Amino acid sequence: MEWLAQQLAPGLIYPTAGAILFALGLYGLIRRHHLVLRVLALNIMGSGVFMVLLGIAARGEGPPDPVAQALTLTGIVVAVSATAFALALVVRLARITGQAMMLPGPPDDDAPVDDISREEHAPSTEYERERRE
Amino acid sequence: MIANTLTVILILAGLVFFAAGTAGLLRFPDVYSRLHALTKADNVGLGLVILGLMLQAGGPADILKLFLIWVLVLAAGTTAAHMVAQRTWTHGEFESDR
Amino acid sequence: MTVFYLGAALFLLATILLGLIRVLRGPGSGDRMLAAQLFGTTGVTILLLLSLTLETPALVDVALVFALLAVVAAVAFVRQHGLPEPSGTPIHQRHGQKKEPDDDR
Amino acid sequence: MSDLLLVVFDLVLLVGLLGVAWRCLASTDLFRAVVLFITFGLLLALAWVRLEAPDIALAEAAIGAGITGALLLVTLERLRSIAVERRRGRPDEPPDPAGADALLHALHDPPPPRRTFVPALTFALVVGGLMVTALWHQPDAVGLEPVVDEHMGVSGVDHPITAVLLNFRAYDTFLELAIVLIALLGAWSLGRYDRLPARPAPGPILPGTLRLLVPVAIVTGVYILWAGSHAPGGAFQAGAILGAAGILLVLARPRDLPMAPSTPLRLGLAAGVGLFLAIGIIGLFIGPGLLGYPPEWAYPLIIVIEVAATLSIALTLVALFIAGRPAGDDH
Repeated sequence: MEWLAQQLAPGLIYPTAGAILFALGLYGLIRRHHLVLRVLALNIMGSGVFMVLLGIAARGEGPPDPVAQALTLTGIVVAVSATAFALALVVRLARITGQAMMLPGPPDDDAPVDDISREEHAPSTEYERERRE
Repeated sequence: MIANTLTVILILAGLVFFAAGTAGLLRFPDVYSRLHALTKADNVGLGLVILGLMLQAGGPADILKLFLIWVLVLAAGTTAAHMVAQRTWTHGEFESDR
Repeated sequence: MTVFYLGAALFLLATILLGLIRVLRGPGSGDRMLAAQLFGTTGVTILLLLSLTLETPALVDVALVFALLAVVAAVAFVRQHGLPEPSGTPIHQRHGQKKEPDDDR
Repeated sequence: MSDLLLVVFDLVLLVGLLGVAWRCLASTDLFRAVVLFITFGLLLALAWVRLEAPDIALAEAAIGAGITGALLLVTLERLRSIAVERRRGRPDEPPDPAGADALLHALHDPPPPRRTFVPALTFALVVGGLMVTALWHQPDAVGLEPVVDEHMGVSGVDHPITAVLLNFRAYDTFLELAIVLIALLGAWSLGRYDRLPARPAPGPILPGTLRLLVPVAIVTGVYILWAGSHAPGGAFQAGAILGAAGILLVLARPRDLPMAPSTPLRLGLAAGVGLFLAIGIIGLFIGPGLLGYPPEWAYPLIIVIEVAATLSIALTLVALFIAGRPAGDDH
């Protein structure tokens, strides 16, 4: 029992779980198409990284490493502002193209940007109106 | 000693309310009755636990902080229940599963 | 006493995980939001119990912040359908129609 | 006994976290995914508590409970309203042919195609496996804790994390404030869209709660800021709490508030970065270097920077939530 409790110390199982969270987020990021879900997947990956950092900082005796904790704090604030920016981009994309999706296949790289939005997505009345102005 | 016993009793009573709240959330048939289970049981549960913890608190400042937490959760619970009920009442129930 | 607090916290954590069934199953978005609200309260209680177990008084502050901001998600939830109310009907009139006309979905 | 229970607590918590993350990413209904993500944030705060990081738990509480949840829910609302608008069409134009489809996709994501299953799984397994092996073979190290501990005397504050954030590694914090500002500029550059319309409060309860919560939130924010010099707390957490209070006001206001005047708003948004940089440059001439302070001045300077950073972070978070340039400033 003692041995088991030692093996399952927070310094070991939390970083492992963090790595699994990262892999899970990566998997979701690759497979899901809706952009809001992708933002969620990125956030989950970030949480996995934070968990690895903090778990390693909490290893050993004594108080945890304050530098790792400060870095994580910085990371959390950056993550939330990046999330907000990403969501603003998603909403803007939905306004222009009518969909908040990444398309399954890569668009033709040589095509100009306008053509991509016209061919692959729904025809976008709003986009047109904006360009006319 | 008496304080400890009282704390244990109060917290256990609080846990019963939490269990009841969760059971209500899972077992009740529609959103209005779930609302009922949750807002009653949950806030009394937290109230009892906080009452128990107050007996262990270090000083008046800690007791006040615990009390403030309870008041805030009560306000949040009331508001959230009202909002959810209002929204379900006006917009119908099953729009999440379209 | 520590063991008791910890056991209580563990029990509450188990109720959160059980309550997740309601989030997964729905059926309505109101049910899911209610479950999230319950988790918030339970989380506050777990934090308070852990603050005694781990002897970290700062956790009471964390619980305070959770209690303070628990309402934000619910208010954001009711703002869904932030579109103007369809046809400006008074709020309670439309009860009884089981399904909304598909207008504002 | 207590140790064993803690291990059980850890295991249950981690299983819950992984399960919630998995179900969240597997949802076809976006609303369900968002609610699961809010729950994920709550469990994450408990995990930070178990890792002896109350500062992070505090930040996660403010951001996870107050900001991310509201942000995601409002994004869903915006997507839905875009889809509805498209389907209704404009009176002077034929309705969008892809309209009905767009509405279906606005808040639903169909299950992914099967052909991506194997490559995605392999990739994730390889990356995760590499990380886990690397972590298991990493030697235990004391880290930088002794170094920080040794220099606490010259830092000007009593809380090691605040000392690291605002003194020892001040450039991290400075650049972080800059990144937050840049994210806001990015959001503003997308145009003036999606202002949330004000709505009359549905009943008397919400205004009453607001009257209670907003003052308490301001007091709590100031308290957390003050606590940062000697206990968990500080500028980020306080900024996040005040920002969440601002978001609450934006969400629940019954009528349109007057727009914030442009110049003070911009000054407030840039105050954190600007003041930090100014003090840092002064430190270059009279102090130990760029972004360094003379030890006897460290405490007041840190307080000044923290107050400015709190203000900037709170304002920026609210502005990011609104996600549009203030009206009338480009005419």
